[in-house]
Amino acid sequence: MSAAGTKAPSPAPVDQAPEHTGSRGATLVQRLVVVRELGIFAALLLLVLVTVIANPRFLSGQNMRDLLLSASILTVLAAGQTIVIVTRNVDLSVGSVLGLSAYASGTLLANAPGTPVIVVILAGMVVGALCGVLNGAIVAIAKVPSLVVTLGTLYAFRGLDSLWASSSDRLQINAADLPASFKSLGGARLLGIPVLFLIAAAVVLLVGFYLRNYRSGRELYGIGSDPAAARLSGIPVGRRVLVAFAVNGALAGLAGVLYAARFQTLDATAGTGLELNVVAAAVVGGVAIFGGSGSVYGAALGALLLTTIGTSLPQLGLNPFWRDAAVGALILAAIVLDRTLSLRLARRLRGRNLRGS
Amino acid sequence: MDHAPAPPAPGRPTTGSVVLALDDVSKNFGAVAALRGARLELRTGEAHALVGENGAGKSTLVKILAGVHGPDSGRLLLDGREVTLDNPAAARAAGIAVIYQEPTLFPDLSVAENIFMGRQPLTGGRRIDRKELASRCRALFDRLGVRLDPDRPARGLSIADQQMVEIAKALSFDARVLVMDEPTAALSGVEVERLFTVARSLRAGGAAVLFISHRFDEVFALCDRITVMRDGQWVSTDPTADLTVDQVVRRMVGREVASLFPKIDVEPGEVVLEVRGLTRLGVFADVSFDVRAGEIVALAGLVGAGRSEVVRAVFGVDAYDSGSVRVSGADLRKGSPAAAMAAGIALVPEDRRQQGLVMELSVERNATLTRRWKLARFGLLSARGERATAEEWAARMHVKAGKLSDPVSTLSGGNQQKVVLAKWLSTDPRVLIVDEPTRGIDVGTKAEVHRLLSQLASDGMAVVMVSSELPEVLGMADRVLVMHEGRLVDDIPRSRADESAVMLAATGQGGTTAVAS
Amino acid sequence: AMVLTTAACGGTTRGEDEGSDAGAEATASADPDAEIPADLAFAFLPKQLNNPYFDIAAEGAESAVAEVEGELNVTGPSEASASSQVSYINTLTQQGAEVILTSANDPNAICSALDQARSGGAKVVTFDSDTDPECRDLFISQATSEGIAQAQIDIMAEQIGGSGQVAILSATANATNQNAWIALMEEYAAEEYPDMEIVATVYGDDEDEKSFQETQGLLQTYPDLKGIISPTTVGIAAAARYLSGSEYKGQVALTGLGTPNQMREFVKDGTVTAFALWNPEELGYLAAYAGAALAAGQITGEEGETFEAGELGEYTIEADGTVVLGEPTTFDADNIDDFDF
Amino acid sequence: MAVDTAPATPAGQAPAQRPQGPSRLRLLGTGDGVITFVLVAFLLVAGFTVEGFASSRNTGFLLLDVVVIMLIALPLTLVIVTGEIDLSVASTVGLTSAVMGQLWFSGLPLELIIPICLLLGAFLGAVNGFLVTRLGLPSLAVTIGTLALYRGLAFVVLGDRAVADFPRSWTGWALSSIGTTGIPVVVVPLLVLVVLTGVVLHATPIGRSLYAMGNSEDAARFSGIGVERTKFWLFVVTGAVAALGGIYWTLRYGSARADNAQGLELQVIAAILLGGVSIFGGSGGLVGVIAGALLLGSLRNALQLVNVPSDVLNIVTGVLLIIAVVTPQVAAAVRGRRRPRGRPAAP
Ligand SMILES: Nc1ncnc2c1ncn2[C@@H]1O[C@H](COP(=O)(O)OP(=O)(O)OP(=O)(O)O)[C@@H](O)[C@H]1O
Ligand SMILES: Nc1ncnc2c1ncn2[C@@H]1O[C@H](COP(=O)(O)OP(=O)(O)OP(=O)(O)O)[C@@H](O)[C@H]1O
Ligand SMILES: [Mg+2]
Ligand SMILES: [Mg+2]
Repeated sequence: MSAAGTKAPSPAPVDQAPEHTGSRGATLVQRLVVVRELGIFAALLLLVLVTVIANPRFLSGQNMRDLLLSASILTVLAAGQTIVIVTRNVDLSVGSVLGLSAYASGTLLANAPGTPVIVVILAGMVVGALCGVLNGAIVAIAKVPSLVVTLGTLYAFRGLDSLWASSSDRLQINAADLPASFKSLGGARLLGIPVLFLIAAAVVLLVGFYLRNYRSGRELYGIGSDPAAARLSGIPVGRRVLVAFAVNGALAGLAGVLYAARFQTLDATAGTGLELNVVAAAVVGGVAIFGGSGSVYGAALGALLLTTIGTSLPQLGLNPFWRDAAVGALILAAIVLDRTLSLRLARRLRGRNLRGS
Repeated sequence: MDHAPAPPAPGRPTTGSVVLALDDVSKNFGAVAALRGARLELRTGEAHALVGENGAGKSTLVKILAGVHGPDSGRLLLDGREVTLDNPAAARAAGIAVIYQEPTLFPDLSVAENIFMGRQPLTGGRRIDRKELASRCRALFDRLGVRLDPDRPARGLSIADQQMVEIAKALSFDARVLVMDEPTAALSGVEVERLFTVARSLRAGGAAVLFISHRFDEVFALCDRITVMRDGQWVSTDPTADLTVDQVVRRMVGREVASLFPKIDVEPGEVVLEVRGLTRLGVFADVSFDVRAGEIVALAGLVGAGRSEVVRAVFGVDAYDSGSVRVSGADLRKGSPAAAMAAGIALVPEDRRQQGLVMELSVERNATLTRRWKLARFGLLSARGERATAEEWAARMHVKAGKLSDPVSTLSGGNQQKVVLAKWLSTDPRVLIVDEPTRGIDVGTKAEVHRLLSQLASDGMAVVMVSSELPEVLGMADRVLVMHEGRLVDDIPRSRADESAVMLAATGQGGTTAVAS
Repeated sequence: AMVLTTAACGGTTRGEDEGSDAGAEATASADPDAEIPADLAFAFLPKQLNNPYFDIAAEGAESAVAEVEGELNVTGPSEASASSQVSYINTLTQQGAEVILTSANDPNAICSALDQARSGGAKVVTFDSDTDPECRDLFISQATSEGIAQAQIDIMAEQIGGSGQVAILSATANATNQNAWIALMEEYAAEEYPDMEIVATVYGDDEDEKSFQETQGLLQTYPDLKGIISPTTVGIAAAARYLSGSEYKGQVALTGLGTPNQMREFVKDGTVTAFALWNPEELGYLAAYAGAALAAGQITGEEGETFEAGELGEYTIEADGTVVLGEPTTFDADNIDDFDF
Repeated sequence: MAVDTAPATPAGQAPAQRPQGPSRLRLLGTGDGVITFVLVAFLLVAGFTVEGFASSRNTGFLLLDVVVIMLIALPLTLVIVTGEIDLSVASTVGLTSAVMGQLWFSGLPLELIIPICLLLGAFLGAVNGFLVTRLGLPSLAVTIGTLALYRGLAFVVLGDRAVADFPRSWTGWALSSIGTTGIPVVVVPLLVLVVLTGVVLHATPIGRSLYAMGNSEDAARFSGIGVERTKFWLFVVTGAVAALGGIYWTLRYGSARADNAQGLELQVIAAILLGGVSIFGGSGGLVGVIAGALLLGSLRNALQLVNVPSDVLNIVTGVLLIIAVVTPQVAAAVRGRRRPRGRPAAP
């Protein structure tokens, strides 16, 4: 017991703590977050610019309105998806939930044409929230990967939807079955801006504000950043994840009602295959697929960008066959850009840890 | 988190009332009995040490206090009343703050948010008050003497800084009971001193501090009483003043421990490892040194000096920008651990959970991972061959494990470290690099590791040892290389190596001796 | 002797077709007076289940099957893909269906599966969308392709005065029917209305949203566009909805193929003046009768044979084993309320 | 699973019993064991109750439907075991099919087209691999991008056309069966690939390193495993095998189209996950995957035979997938709750 027996000397004091610089980090980090969203915004502007040069009518009021209208449903879905992705989960069932909610609200209106619009919206959101709660409960209680669970409910909700449609007397609900008051919502404008888009924008602002400024919102980021640490920090992980899924479901339900108002032809296929677009919008918008970072504003910009591509390609005179390819290339470009930026940030943070070399 | 300055302590309150007590607590993980009738009693205004070998159940006990695990049997008493802590939030509400053995930070969130997660200061509208958040964070850091930007993300913090953030978090609770599970393992001298100052002021303010460490100097310097645990059971609780290190160690181990630093003197042979002008921009620069067969070379320095980065670059896990590495005269391809292994280098990394082991895989798979190609016949592996090799090495390293087919995550920290060593020694390396080989390891195991290193060197292996523990460096090394801020600043032979020489160089005040070439 | 020659011909054209005995049925001779056996097992396999258009066709098939006292099994995939259709055809083969009424998602991909069904004794009647003529016994065409193409061009020409830019909004890029019609439309327009210019063909993939966006794109890209022809029910409905809510309503003409129920609203509000379609119910009805006649041996699928199709009367088989339902109906404000499908 | 139900066991006996209890439970608890058991049970039940299910012709139909799914599942299982994912496989099938059609249309012989297509597939996989391993991007995001890109390129190549005049000798082979067994000929090469993949995954150093990477990439790297290189080549192989799937798909349906196999990726992934492979990597086995693919295929087949509508089929598929991941968790929870009760207080 020689060395341990003699009390080991306490570590010699050193005159200074390791150096860390102060506020430059803050501006750098904030700048990066802004840059991320600015990057997408710049891409969007560039695309619009190119399209306008090729076809000046792109900027016409009608076209802009159409563009915003087209983007609004995807935007609502992307906002909801962001809440879920931030917690290191994903919800692939949103397309099916949208379909279910759209068909439900169509059925409600066809059977009770007098229902006020707000009640229809609430009903759609309730349907969506129920689906979301089911997803969230399985994920949170059984602690199983959400990718698998929602892949399962993607099939199951769609199956329910078409089972419902085929067993009811209305396989397809058409514009003629819907009351005028509801249909007018699809084209309605406020100050020249489509109401559907205003709804989507309100959703984005609300969600964005919540995620940034409320404790439970920040906890969602914490959960996604490190689930084990979240549990040790006393965050009610299961409950938060459940709520995230429920809110996302409710927003998908809302998107379903908007879909009904806009397309007015509702059958069991509404929203099929939408899930990848939604995830793509979020990813393009800088929401990290493994949780913990990204903002709903970015996701909304992503949705707008994807929609703009969809509408501007034909106007650029490009073969419509190029559309999917362009969307794919864009997604890749966005994640590469995002990666490059965050690498640069990491390098600078590391560089500032160590001085002198 | 307005911390009222601690009232001046009127002397040491040695007999405060009991705030928190564990009584006859047991906890099983599957077939492993982590705790069997453990006991603990914390009083107000005391700093209480919990010591025990690796796997004695210290961390498990902490997690029961923290509400992470529920005990299978036994009672938890808070102010004399029995309570059940179902989750970490409940423990926190009861005034128990915990610094876990492994950092639990959110890499994507800012440092300030990490500290105040779930307790961020609010404005009237229940919104987070960001300004207040940053200023409280800064106040905490001032108290700890840390200079960190509250708004930077936790990602990329060094282990030491991560630990400081954890400490700040625990402090911010203003808790009645502060539990620290090996908080100093990654800290350097100054930081440890600061932590102790804070802990003492908390104690003076009437809080109870539970301190877990494998470093006896710290335990004796800080704590009023010491509880010893062995094999999940309570052994003894006594005032520090009545104990010597020897006694504690004997109680922990239940047997005599051989000399801690059994250095065997060896005549160094050929140069095996040559590092020349190794530079990684922003991390380390112009690092050159040689290691001979039979030599133990220690790489010393303050935490964050870049030692780990150097050995990682040598082993090829990290890239480097310029310089070269030669093994037995042959150039080593850069950036390829496989090439390094083929050349006979082995690296026992500093973070065993992240880097050393695949936690979900079994002990045997981990132990044979580095030898998977050698064990294969015609490209195929046989389960029996793997098992036999694993058994042999587990026996040689005295690994304490339930079954070799259990996940290595079920082993205690020290036994995990032995598996890492086994995994690398089984490759029969010419150069063994060990990064913090005894971090978080109990005395008994530590001595075993040291004897092993010494033995290996005397058998002709070249050993590079990165260590933050001065006694270990001085006791084991033939030569001490000292790094400061990414540069190699000194090369001290065993004859001249003493504490002050190493510390002076490490803090950048030593003479910048030209280093071996 | 006639019969033998047919068989031989079948043999030579399928020179490479080893093992498949699908042609064997052709050896049976037609007996126009044969009774339709009771309890025939019919299977109705649309491109996709839960599609309103095919749902109506299924209703037609149902009444025909009831009239011949058979049994009808409506089955099919939930997505319109050839591969899942193959899987359903295989199931029908295994179940021993005697008459298969199907609309192909791909003219070739389901061929081998149909061959196998036929070698198991089933009669295959395609309707709406044909396969390779070799793989089925009969095809029930909703109208001649020429008829469909000409009707749409004529309606459009009437509305825009025979000149100006016109665009086409189609279904998927692979849709057999639409592609055939579009080719014929372009040909016919070039001949009859030289001042009418077909400037673009875009694809809405038979998805409402995509069709909607494509309409919007067309109007942006071609400011002078006078009209849109959408030869698909999904497309025309989406385009009508877009137009009715935009400043182009009444400015840009829209026609194509649509169902009265979907289009009623837009005919009434003036977005659409006229459009065309056959009656899908009659299409399903005729297909079922044709299948029954094949199974009974009244016909073998040769050109010139005739059969009785219940209340629709007598039909004659034309070249390539095709039976044409009739000319498409044109719907406008005057007659649209007489139809409910 | 009724083990450890007797808490009253005398203390002395318990240890003797314990080792076998958990291990038997574990066998049933792993995805492999459960899913294989379920498959066998289902085949037996369906064989006796569903008319026309247990015939050689139906076996052929069933196998033909799952051949491509199983084929692509092989390399994709390895990819998922390493903790990555490739969603672009079905688009690779589509693009290969389109290119194959275009080349055939322009007059090249199939003997030349097939190697070109395989190379193309390998290249498409290499693009994924490059983006994931060199640029360090998350594979989920990357392959959502290439899912759209490759499918889009397929349409760019072949547009709205379908090329269908492939020689009967080739398309006939794709459908022919071994003698009168009803078992398709292609099952033989597939079986070879299954065995090969199984051996690689479970009995070679490469397989070991895949599991290590899937659990902890860092630890694997520190153990001298070339993580990036291995993953890169896995993506390449996945691309090439998907291309093989595309070639087979085109021949089997005799039709090259840009939209071939759209949505197939979800079916393949469903089969893999049903087979007990963790989506997070590091666990699962090939036996389970094969059983999962067969279970999905035969379930659909049997339900179709009894005229269950496709809506219900979708619901069943979805629910099955969820049950497959939830069951082991529930089993573990039940096990965890039982053990302490069954244990003696102190040895
Ligand atoms: N989650 C778990 N699952 C299974 N076994 C566990 C778990 N956590 C701890 N153990 C086991 O419980 C025993 C006590 O471990 P614990 O971590 O409490 O030891 P410790 O005293 O903190 O050791 P160290 O000083 O190495 O940190 C060990 O045998 C360990 O393997
Ligand atoms: N993952 C990382 N990201 C950013 N910076 C890092 C990272 N790891 C280490 N660093 C920084 O690199 C420098 C060198 O760290 P390194 O770990 O090599 O130091 P060390 O001397 O080995 O200390 P330790 O005793 O902690 O191992 C430090 O400033 C550290 O903060
Ligand atoms: Mg511990
Ligand atoms: Mg280090």
